[in-house]
Amino acid sequence: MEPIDQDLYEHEIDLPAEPMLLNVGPAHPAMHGTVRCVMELTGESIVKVDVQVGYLHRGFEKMCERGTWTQVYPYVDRCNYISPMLNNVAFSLACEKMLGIEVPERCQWYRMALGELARMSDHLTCDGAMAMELGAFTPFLWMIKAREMIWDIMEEETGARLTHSFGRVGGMAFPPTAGFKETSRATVDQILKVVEEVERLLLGNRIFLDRLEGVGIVSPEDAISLGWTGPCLRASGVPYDIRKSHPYLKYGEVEFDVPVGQTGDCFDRFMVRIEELKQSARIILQCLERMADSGPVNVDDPRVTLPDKKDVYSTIEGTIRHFKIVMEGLKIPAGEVYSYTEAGNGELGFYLVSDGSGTPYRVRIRPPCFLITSGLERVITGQMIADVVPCFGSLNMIGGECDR
Amino acid sequence: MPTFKLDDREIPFEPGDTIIRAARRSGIDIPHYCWHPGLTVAANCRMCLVEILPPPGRPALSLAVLSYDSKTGEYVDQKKPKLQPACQMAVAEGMEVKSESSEHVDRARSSVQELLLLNHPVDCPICDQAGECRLQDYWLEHQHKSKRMKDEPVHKPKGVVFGPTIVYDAERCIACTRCIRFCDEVAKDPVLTLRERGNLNEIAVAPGRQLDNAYTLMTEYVCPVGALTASDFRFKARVWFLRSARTVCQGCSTGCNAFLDYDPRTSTAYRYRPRENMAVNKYWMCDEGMLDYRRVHDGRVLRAAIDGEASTVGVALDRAVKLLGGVAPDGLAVILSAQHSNEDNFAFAKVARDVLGASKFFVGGRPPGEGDQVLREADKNPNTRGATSFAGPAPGSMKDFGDAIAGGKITAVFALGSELRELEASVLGRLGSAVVLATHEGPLAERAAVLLPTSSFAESDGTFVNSKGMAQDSEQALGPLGDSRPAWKLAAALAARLGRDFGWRKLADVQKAMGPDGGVAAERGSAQAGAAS
Amino acid sequence: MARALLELLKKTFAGAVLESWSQHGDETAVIEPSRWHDVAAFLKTSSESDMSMLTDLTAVDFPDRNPRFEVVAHFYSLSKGHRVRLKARIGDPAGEHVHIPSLSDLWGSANWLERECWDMFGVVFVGHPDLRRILLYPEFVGHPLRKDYPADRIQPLVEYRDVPAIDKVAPFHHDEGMSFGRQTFDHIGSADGDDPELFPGQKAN
Amino acid sequence: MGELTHGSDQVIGGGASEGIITTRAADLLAWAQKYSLFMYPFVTACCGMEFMAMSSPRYDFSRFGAEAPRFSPRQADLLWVVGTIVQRQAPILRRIYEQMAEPKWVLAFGTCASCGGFYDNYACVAGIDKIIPCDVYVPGCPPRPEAVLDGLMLLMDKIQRGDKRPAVVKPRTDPATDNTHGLVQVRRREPAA
Repeated sequence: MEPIDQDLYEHEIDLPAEPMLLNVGPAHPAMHGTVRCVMELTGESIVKVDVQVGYLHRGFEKMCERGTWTQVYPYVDRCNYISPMLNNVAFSLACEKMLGIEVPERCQWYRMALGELARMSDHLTCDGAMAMELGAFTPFLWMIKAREMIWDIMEEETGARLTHSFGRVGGMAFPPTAGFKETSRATVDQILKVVEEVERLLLGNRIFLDRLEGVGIVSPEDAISLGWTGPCLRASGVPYDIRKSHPYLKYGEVEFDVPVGQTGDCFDRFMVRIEELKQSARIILQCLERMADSGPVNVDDPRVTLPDKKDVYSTIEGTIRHFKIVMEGLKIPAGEVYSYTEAGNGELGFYLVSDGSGTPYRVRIRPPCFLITSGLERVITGQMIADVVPCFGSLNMIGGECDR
Repeated sequence: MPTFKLDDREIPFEPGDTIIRAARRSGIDIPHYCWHPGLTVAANCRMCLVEILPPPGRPALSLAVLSYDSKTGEYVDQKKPKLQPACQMAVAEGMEVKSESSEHVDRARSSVQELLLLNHPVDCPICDQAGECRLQDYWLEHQHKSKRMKDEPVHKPKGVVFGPTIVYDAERCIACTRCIRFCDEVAKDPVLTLRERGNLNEIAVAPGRQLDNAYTLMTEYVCPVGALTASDFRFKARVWFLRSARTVCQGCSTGCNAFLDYDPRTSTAYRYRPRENMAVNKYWMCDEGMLDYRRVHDGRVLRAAIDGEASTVGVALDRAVKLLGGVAPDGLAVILSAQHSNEDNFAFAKVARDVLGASKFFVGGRPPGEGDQVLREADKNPNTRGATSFAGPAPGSMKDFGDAIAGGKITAVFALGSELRELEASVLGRLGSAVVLATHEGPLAERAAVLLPTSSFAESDGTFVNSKGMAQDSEQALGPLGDSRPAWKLAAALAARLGRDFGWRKLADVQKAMGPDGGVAAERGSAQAGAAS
Repeated sequence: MARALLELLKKTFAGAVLESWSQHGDETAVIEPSRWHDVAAFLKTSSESDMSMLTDLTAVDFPDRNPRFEVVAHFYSLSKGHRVRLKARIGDPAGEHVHIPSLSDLWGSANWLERECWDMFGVVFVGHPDLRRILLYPEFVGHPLRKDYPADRIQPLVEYRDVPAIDKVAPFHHDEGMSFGRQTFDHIGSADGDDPELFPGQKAN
Repeated sequence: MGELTHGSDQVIGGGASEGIITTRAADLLAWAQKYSLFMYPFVTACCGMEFMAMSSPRYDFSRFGAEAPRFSPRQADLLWVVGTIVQRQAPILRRIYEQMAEPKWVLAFGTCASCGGFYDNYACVAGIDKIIPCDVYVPGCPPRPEAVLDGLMLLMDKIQRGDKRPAVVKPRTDPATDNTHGLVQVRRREPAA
């Protein structure tokens, strides 16, 4: 169905209109508090946009150069604060790639399960917020309710609801809890129910569809040239998912599909996320199936992982090992690496440079959001003011990740 | 130059070199405890064992060993090559040595390490050596296995006081005998020895003696583990919080090269460590020098003063200008300081000569003390030669200065530093107006009409000329303490207020004014950086 | 696969590829800065490489090297599925003359990435449409990710109130628990520098 | 300072049994104010996620009459500063604070807003009170919703008491081991005489 507001642009008939400057954000509810758009309008349609980010630049990369490698985790946690676990895993993988070690199978399944849960919370939040900004408040409340269930699991596993610095180089901070599998299975079912409800609530809704369909279309060429990845790229019809094309952890061994959009409009971006929720659920169930109930979670490498506390207190070897890792920080051999994983918004890359000491020399975070937001200008130019909200919402801009 | 192969790498060596020494010269560190480049070879720690391939056509030296097969639970006969200590084995042309690349060597080192840690106490959290301890480093590099012994470790005396400066912990000791050899060979005071046998042996002081020669702290320095600790540094700081600056010891005119370890958070100096320089101090320093770092903080002048009343530097400078502006040049005595760097003395002397027109120059400094044949000089000033070279053709001695004052020829004194060498302070009794730029308290500082705080060697870069006439650079460690400024800067400010601005704002400006040779006829000391092992 | 790519680069740009190596499965080629744009364009257009995506572009600061900065770009080919890392070494130890051609005409993503690189490191991308600060505000002086920029030197836009002391911060030293990485050059106050008390109304040059 | 006094001493609507309400106008006003806080959520960072959770049904802070968000500072009287404030954001925050009409209160949501947290660097403001006065600090990175509710109740209590001094939400101690709240006393066995 062709949306009505698409068949006529005001600037096609020349009205005697002076171009007018409209400033949206950063302290604007639709801009998530951290982006500023200066738009030049004729009538209601946008002629020129200047998108300004950086209202949440917290100097992560500088701070990472001051601590040990392990002390980087809190920062990557707060980088993408909707799916911190994915960042934790990504950074761990980067360091392990540099050290040339591989974590035990159990840990890999565990990381996948937690990561996919985090991805679900990411997509839930994004779609929920998007719906809310379009005036549908109920789906938002339901999806946040679903997200709370995920956060309960996270809290059970890691001790923190949101920013759990749970990853470690060479493993995880703790092994899975006893009830992890049951709770996760139960939760996944409930979340899928919520998703169904939301679909029933929204997908028949004329207003909702009219505001999304055909709005903010991005061609595959544009998306690729802009360096878009993740749901936004897939919504434009490019089936690029790192979990499929460059499988890491155990993603090569699980079954899941990569949802792809057709037109690349806001609706596709919305639906791709909805679909990925279901795929993540599939992956999680498989992970829980394959994950062993016992066995080591951390690699036993004295350079990397801490010894048992009882060894630390009773034997000199344990004390030295603990001391070396805690006081001097674990040493990563000099060199550089670019490691990439599929995070909530797409390719999350870590470009690490080490000089062999216990302190990172350079930690470059390649944020998917940053490049996606850079496309916002191209997306909303030529649209109406009212379309800015769904377009921006559908990009899922995470301030912390975009500005770091 | 002849070469030999170490892990398939060609290493040049000089005739008579041992493997470890040749390797060290080309920057390869073969793990070792008991060997020290400045001491004789003991070869008792067995950490530096290497595998030496037999010459072509000759059978390998091999040992028959029983090795335990964990699968069958049987002991099986095996042959393994006889390893040689790299610290004792002389190198021969074309010799092939395997160190890192031989699994036998790996196993040997791992076993040695395990043996040494067998009875080691769990002390890292309370040990001053932690962070710079060989046991820790080599565990990570060569053993990295956890403890197998389930038995109670042997207990030995802890906290044994060896002397005024050294405390000994027998449980941490690995009996490498470095300290014993040091006392015999370098300090020439064989007061330490090893007693008991096996896992009971420990270092002991000769009966009726205590470890109190002039080089006791070196025993702590050569100790590769935390067995010997200096009572001065004990429990003061954690070494991983410290930073090091390459400085020159201020204790005497030998000018030993030293690392000054300081804490950047609190800008506090904590200790000296000797810095290897074969031309000056080899690997060593004396106790006096090692403890001289305290003068960075002790007895410092940190505030300006006018007639004993505390004041600000700006006001004091104006007052100094008033005083010095009025004096007749021939009534003005200028005292340079053998405690300050060339830059300071140069700037100070230049201001005195060109701006104040002074002609009477003297060189002050700390009174002479005890010297010996090893390192210590009687002249306890780091820069006597440098300062003297700036004091003009015929600098007067301190005695002349005393006479001149007694003769009333001197109406005003413009002094850098506050010490008068052997001259006793009483002669200053009827001294007119004195402007003193001082780092430490002292006779001149007490009697100064205007006292300006100068920063110590640790607070700015500088060059010092030792008794051999070598000019050596010293790095800045801390920022200027209190209100103090580098002396060259105060001198420059003084000149500027007297209407003659030399434009010295950075140390580089002063050094430019000093000319390429640094203003002194002295050969540049080539300081090899890097701590002695 | 990407090894072959390195060979191809070396073949095509004989003089321009200064070094090339593979580590941890990443292929790296160090490019002569003047040919930066040519090589990138070749990577994009040639059928063997077909680098459709500029995934990342950043820089690394080595204060004691000359040239001082390394500009690092990562490319990815959707069709071939291979990646390559290009490097160029530019800039003198003083942090001046940091110039390199812009890639913004080849990939849209280069636009913001290069703006960020300029903002953080002061790398000038010649031919960039608008090289403004992106993460920091225009009033900001200096480039924070350079090693010689003290991590905690702030440049506030609004002047601070004087805050009544209330017990909300644990009594830690501000550097407590941080390792004193040699990266922080700001731990000693220099003996040089301007000193208004000694030289009133003058600034050190 | 910072502790939640259990119930304030003013009696609102006392003596209603006689059919008359006796109180002081100020108290009545404060009582009205504390139950109708119109809030301006200044959401920038991670804490915003917890803020969503706060407003969502599970920890629903509309129970305290504080749910109505007003995205115009002129209509708001409680400014939630949720998340890190960086130097670039600072002028905007202050502008918004200045635009709010008296009476107005500020609640610092999370460690970053309270003291800057672990962003001790060139980009961040070490606590919003460097820029604007702040009434209640809620530490935590991010704080649990319970802590935030605690902070909200603390603020309401301060409004009622007309107390303008800044306050910090102190960590709640386990009632079983703590007797200062007079909640639960674990009985310890008497030592044998």
